Amino acid sequence: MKFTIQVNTGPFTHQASDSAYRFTLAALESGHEIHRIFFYHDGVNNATMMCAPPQDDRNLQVLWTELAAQYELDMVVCVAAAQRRGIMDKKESERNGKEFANIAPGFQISGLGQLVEAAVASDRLMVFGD
Amino acid sequence: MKFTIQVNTGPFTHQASDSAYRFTLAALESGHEIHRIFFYHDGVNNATMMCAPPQDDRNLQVLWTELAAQYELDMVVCVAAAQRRGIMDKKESERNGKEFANIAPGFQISGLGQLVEAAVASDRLMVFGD
Amino acid sequence: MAEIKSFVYINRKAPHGTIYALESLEVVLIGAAFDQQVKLIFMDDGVYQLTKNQDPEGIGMKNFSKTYAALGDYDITEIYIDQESLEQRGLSIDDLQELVYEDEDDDWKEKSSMRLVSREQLASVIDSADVLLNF
Amino acid sequence: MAEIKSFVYINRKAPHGTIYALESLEVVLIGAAFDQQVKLIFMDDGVYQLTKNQDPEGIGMKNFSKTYAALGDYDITEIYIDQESLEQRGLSIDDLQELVYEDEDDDWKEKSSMRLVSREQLASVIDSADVLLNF
Amino acid sequence: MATLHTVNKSPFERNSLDTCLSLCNNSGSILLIEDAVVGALRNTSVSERLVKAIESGVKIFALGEDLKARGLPEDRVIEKITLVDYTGFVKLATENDRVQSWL
Amino acid sequence: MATLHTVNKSPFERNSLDTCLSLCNNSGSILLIEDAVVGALRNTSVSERLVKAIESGVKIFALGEDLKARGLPEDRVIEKITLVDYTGFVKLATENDRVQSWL
Repeated sequence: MKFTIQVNTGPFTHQASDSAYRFTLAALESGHEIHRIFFYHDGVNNATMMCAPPQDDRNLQVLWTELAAQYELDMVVCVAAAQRRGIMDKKESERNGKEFANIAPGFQISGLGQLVEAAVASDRLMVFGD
Repeated sequence: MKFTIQVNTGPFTHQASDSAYRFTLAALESGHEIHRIFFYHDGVNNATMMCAPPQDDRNLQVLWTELAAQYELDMVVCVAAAQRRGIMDKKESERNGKEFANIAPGFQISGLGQLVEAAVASDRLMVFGD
Repeated sequence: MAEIKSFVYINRKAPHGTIYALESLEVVLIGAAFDQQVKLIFMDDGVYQLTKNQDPEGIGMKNFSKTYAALGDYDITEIYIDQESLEQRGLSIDDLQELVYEDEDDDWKEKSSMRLVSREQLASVIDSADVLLNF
Repeated sequence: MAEIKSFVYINRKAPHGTIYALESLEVVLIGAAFDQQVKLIFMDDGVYQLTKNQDPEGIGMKNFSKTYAALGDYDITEIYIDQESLEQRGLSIDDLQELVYEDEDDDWKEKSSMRLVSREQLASVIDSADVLLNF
Repeated sequence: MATLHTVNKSPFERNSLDTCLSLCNNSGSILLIEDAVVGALRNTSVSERLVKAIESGVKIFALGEDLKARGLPEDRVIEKITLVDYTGFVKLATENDRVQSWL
Repeated sequence: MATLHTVNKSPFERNSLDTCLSLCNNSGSILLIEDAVVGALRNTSVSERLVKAIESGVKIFALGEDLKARGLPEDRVIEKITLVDYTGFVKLATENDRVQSWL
């Protein structure tokens, strides 16, 4: 079965991003397909490469990046939500006059249409949020 | 009277950071002193210089930075909360092996002791959060 | 993407206190371009999203409530309002802005998009959706 | 900073679902170094912070609940638990880990830090605080 | 020794107003801000609780800017709830001995 | 056409479980995750509502990992609430026709 996962919360503050990660992992290990993971609202904060949590704690950005590499996942960060919250790739960063990009590997910035398209193309949309 | 303001939410997602800003402004205009503004939990996200909200929307980071410059405010971002969420000054960025710093002007990173010290030194602690 | 799915957006949060109402509306408007069947539900604190005369200037935010009036132009004509949520909150349908559309099958007459419904009716809207988006 | 103030920390959120419980504990432990008078209240969903046998390994988080046992060593000896919150949640004080301290004025005898209280008693703890921190 | 309690969440969605009411004695004041201002209207499922608190001596306020933002008319607000602006919020914080934010 | 409803907030703090129960018909399933698992225990102020839903035909599940994280013993869970792990969560999502997250 084909899933799309929507993640609405940043890492650490709410468990929802952990739940989304664990659900995604379990779906993949059960043999299902993840059509797309879409990061919206504060969920865009999962994509910052700047996190440095304590050594004994999980680093969700790294977990997402590794999972995406292992399973060739399409991880999309909503451009409008990302601009509000300060997550930029190189192109957006230049366009907005910022000095650098802070998006982590494996994530790409795109529009909300990618969420709707994914919901149309998938069998199930799973929303994790606050 | 001497106030300390604690801000627990990031900009945009929750109104609490707007409320904190407006309370702070009203307190200053009423002739009170702001001993410190302490950013904790997701509140550290007020300090990212990467935000680029739509032209017709407020930019809370810029508002804080300008207010701090005008009234010489002490704006402290909790180091532990900031590391989890990826807000770094130059020193923290180097220490954590990151390529750049993303903290906006007027904010400085320090420890939780600055919150407790401020609460001791102030007449009122005002907490704004989710 | 030839398949037509039924999208149901459930709005349960008050506006301004959190950004969910605004960012939900952004999804609805983008989603309208996809030629799917779209229904909107406003229930619980979501009914406050449609109150008349919102004026968030004093809290430094923009008044996006005017955008709801454009839903009809986006062919979004089925808007369900939970009666029970209004009653709990001391509101009636007259406290909400009226959302309308022009019916192309009926000489472009202006008609109301709003349907005041019971929980039971909402349950069947939910149970008939292909995709549920919750804000 | 010679003045001694009464700090009251009010913990109302369940652990793990949000980070507030963990980050609140970080403030409490840092705050203990400031030689102020400290009281902790656990009420509403905050009572879940003290349940025995927490094991968040399956959700990928660390088990910070063991840290509460150190509160006594930080001279935090007044911990108020709201009886009504426990009852609503089908819990009793026996479901919580026991927090103790060694009383230096009584030959270092180990004593319980926990006080099961009513809402009325909590109201007077709150109304006697100099500083209230809410998590 | 009076306490100012602030509540910022809708009482129809969260328990924080109820908890606040159970812990606010009759020398206390409650200020509704942000989404909590929806609780200030008459004839809601929570209005009776607020009226009872007012009758017992609790003073209740609501932030006018937040009411206006949500399109809630002042003339529908419970009698004896006083509207304040941000300057009034600051004043309430100074007039009470401490502030408790029910987040 | 069955719907899986997920609830992730404590029913003692938020209204989302109540709303979910009012909209879940007897072909539906409810899965409690994250902080919502605290609602799965017996003898709480919400347990009667869950038992009533179960009796009316609603199937109720709770995520075992979340219960364990919070130190809530399995033997205190309401009879007929079924514990699942993340793989079981995935299975529930596939077995129902749609998923509604009450955030």
